[in-house]
Amino acid sequence: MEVAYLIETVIKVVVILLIFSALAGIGTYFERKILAFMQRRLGPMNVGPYGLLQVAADGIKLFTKEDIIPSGVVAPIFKIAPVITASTAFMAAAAIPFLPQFEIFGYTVHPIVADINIGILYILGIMGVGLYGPLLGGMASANKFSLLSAARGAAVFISYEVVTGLSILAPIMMVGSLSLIDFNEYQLENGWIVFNLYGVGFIAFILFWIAAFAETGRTPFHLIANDHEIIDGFGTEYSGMRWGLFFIGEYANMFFISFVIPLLFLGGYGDGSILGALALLGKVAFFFFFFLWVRAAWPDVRPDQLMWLCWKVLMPIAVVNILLAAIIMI
Amino acid sequence: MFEAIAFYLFAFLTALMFFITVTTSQALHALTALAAGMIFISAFFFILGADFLGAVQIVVYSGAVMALYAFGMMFFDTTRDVKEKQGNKYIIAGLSIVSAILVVLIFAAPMVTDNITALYPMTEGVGNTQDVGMVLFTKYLVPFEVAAVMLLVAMVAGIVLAGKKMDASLTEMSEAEIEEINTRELS
Amino acid sequence: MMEIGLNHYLVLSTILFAIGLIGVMKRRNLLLLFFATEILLNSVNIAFAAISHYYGDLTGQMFAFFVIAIAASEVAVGLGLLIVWHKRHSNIDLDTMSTMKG
Amino acid sequence: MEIYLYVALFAPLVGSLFAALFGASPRTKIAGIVPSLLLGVSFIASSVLLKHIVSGGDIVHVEMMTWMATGDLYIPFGFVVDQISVTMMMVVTLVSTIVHVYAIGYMDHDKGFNRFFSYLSAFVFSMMILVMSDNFAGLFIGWEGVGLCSWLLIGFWYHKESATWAANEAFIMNRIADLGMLIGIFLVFWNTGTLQYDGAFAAMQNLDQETLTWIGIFLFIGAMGKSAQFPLHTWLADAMEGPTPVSALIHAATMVTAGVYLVVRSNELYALIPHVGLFIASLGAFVAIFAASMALVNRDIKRVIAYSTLSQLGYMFAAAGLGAYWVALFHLMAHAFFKALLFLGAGNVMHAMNSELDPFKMGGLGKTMKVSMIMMTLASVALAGIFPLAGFFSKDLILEVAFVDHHFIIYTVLLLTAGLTAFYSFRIIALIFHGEDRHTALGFHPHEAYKFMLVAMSPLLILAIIAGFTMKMPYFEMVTQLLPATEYHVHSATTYWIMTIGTQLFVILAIFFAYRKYMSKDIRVPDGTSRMENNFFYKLLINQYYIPHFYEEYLVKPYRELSTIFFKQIDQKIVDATVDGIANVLLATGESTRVVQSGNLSTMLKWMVAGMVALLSLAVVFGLAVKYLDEIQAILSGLGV
Repeated sequence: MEVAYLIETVIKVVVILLIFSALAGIGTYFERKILAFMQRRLGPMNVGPYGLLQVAADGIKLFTKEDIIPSGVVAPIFKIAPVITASTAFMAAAAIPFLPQFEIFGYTVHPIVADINIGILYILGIMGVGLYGPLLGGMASANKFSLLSAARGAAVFISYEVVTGLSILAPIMMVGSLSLIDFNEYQLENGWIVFNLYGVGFIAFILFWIAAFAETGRTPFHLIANDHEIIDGFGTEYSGMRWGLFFIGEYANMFFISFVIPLLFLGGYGDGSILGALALLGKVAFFFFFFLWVRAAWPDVRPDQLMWLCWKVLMPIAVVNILLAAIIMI
Repeated sequence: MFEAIAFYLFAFLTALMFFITVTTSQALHALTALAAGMIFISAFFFILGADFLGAVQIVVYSGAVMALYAFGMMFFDTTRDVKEKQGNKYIIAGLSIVSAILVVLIFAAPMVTDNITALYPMTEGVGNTQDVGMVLFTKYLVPFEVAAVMLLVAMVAGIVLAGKKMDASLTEMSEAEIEEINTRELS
Repeated sequence: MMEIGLNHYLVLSTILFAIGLIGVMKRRNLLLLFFATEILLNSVNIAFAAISHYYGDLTGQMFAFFVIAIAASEVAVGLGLLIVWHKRHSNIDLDTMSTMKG
Repeated sequence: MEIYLYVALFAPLVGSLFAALFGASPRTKIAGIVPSLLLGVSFIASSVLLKHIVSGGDIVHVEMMTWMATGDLYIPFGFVVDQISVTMMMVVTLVSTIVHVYAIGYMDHDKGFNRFFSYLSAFVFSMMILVMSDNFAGLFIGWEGVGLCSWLLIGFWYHKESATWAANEAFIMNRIADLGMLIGIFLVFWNTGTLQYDGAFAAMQNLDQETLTWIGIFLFIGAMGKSAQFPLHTWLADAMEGPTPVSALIHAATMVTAGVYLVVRSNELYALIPHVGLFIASLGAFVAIFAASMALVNRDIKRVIAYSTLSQLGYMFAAAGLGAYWVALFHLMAHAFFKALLFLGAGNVMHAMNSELDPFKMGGLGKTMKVSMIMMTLASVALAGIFPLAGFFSKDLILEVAFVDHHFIIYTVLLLTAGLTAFYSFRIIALIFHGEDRHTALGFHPHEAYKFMLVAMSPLLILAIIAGFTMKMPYFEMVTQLLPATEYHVHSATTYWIMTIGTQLFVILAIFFAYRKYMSKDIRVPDGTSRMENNFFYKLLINQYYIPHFYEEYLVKPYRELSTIFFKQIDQKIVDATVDGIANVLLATGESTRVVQSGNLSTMLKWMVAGMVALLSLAVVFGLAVKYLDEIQAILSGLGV
């Protein structure tokens, strides 16, 4: 039993790693294509049919490019930083139930690496640790822009972690558990959390969604690596595969957040049937698409606007929301 | 088996990280090592079944405390070498080790005499989070609220200290200088 | 050897505490001194959690929570003070703080 | 009725606090007017209570709140308005209202105007507590309160050395007496278990004679201090350093009569111990003639009136001591009116003469100060006891009491004193208002006081005239519901008429003698050269029988020398040396260890860890010692320890 459990876990880990690495690559393709369509361009089209092999070409380029360690950096930290980003992104995946459990060859598979009973807290914590990638990368680089990016990153992450934490408190109070599987069960019985509790769930959902943009560092909150201000921020001095790891981490994060949002608020995989699994994938696809859509549609905000939004708008709303939830539940 | 392996692995890693933290002359190394050590410590908490404490350890220490320290480092421009005068190493090490051993002796003393009884025993069949919640909001409600107030006070203090005008000492200034500051503030 | 008991954790906690004390006494840079105090707090937390586990009593965990809370407030106030000091004296070296001289 | 009680009690306090609000600000009329109005309110409330009591209403007794409750001791803030206290309340509120109004004019130019009214109203409040309290503890609070206010007011012009000296003298002498009073109160509580008047006096009926005697003596010692009886009398004359309204209110009409009030209030006690009563009466008679004799030659009008007050207090004590409590209280009331009037008149004179007090330097002031002259003359007539003014009724009654009780020595002494009283009263009247105009030569320009001051004094004048024949019988009927209703009548009508007319003739003779002697045109300002001034008796009297001198020489000086010895030998050489030694040791230790405080935090941290190691080692050692206690003891016993 224990050996089987071990093997299963290893297999799951490997599968998740592979799938999401690949997804990160394909994600870039989708992003370019979708942005291109929205901007009346063609996007990648030369490598392979519809430019599909562009992903592979990019991968080869990244892997084979020379790994430059500039002088003046703090070498060990400089080397570790991208790994942190990538690995935390995948570590967060350990507590996410990607699909309902299913049977294969008479063996029940739980598509979750570890069903720990503090799943949400764990995800939040790991997302918090994800901050160290940009932070250490920026501080270790011998570059003022990188340092600025690190400072911005730290500020944004700390601030929006508050909003994230507060916004999911109300759903946690409804469910009474920190496990994502329990969330799914609850929503199966009581309907989606978005529509629960006279709009409290909806407000929490919106807040979490907004915070998700900041947590992943996507437009319109793309200021820790804002091209027109601070070049590539913490990534300025990186090249080759190290830069690629940052890249994979960012896209993996986007996918995980896209999983977490429906799991938390939109009913997850439902009753566990094939239909439910497909529905979950559909929701994930929508949220991933939404990230790209927003990038095409909206400009970036200034850092001060971002902090203003966090501390003076979102956080008060989140606190009031929690109070409302508590009052209504009483 | 797993538990022993995990314990020794993490014990080694934690000790190593903390050792780096206190000995390295690279401030960034110290920061990274400390953050890593904090995360490794949370591993002990998970091993010990204190899941919630472990999560809190990661969220608070790694997510907030260390990030603040990182801010401080950027602010004070101490991301590289730190020049420090060195004292007598033997005294330092000797004192620390002796005191540590004494602390262990004192910790161990009640266990030798078996004087400890579980005041708030863990409930069977309930997750650690629930368990913690029960005790925290019943038996330890007052300390919890006091801690909350303390955090609030600390927050206000931090804001005020790091805020404007705190670099100037009003007590050391002349009246004219204070007046000048006030007029500048108004205009 | 393979059975991990309370004493293992206490010894670990002691080792970490000693490391922290070394840091406290050795460091002259205030920021790094703060790091050392964090180590002290964490080492004690391990002992608390271990005792809590082996005696089946939640009090130890509660104490660990409060220690974390104290650490958080300490950072807020301590960093604020450091910033003030740095603004005035442009350094955070412990040896320059000698106005308490008797 | 309770509301009136509270109003009467607390209106002065409100006034005091109101005036105190302006304590630090410059002189404002409002600080004088409001307390005066509030005192008027208090007076009206007292009048309502009086009417209530006179018309046969119940005694008003309230318990405001618990003050002390520990073990067996239960003392409430209780207040009672009965026949005795309502009399005192009327006297206090009436005289103080008038004095307040008068003081608005009198203190017109004083810098401490606001402060003065704060003190004065506070005094009235304390006095009200004193008279209204239903237990000894409350009485003692009021007792100390009036003492404090008296101290504040005597020393009101604190920049004058003599004023502060007089204030301290009064305060210290009163403390000595208050110790006696306190012992008396302790004895009361010790023996009766309560401090409430009714409970205590009821319990006293069962106590043995000796205990009661001690209680009576100690309580009377308190009364002696407050009422300035011999040998604690010297402070009263010196207290005239205070502003004149203060003298009128405190040192004539109210506070000094507190002793009499105490004796009257404790009549049930003193009725049980007649020998103490006789002692009181004898002392009273002695003080009466003793003080009157000193007043004969004094050259300070306020002191003369002060001695006269002393003398009259002696009369009151004589009456009270003989068991004629209602007579004592009646004389107290009548005396309050005309003595306050006399003082206020003296105040007018002082005002006119720029605070000059020597009557020899005045003369002929009657021309410019007609109203004051009439008032003071009438007050003096009342004091002298001429029919039909107030003094006649009360004072004559005291003489009758002494006569009827067959205490003929006391009677003779008091009769003589009556003559002396008439003489010295008209001596100063003659010197001030009649005879040659001596002040113009000395550069004074006297003027009459403000109109409203005179108007304010007029109620006193009216009362001084009519208090006797209109009030005596209603008063008697009212007050004897509580006090022993002994009627004092000389049985033989012939004797009565001979006594009365004889007394009157004696007094009138004394008045004429005074006028004849002091209105002559060739009277000069005494400069110590005349034959009379070198007379032995004159010297004895002007030096107050050398009693202050005696105190100074045989009490103060030895005490001072003793203190000096103690200061030099014990305080400096032993106590100071010890304290300094300790301080020096600490200082030396600090100096030698200050190197540790290098100001370097890192070093401090190391020291901290070293200290922690030491403490932890101690903890471990002790822990081990406790754990292996048995083994250690076995080893020690093996070693033969």
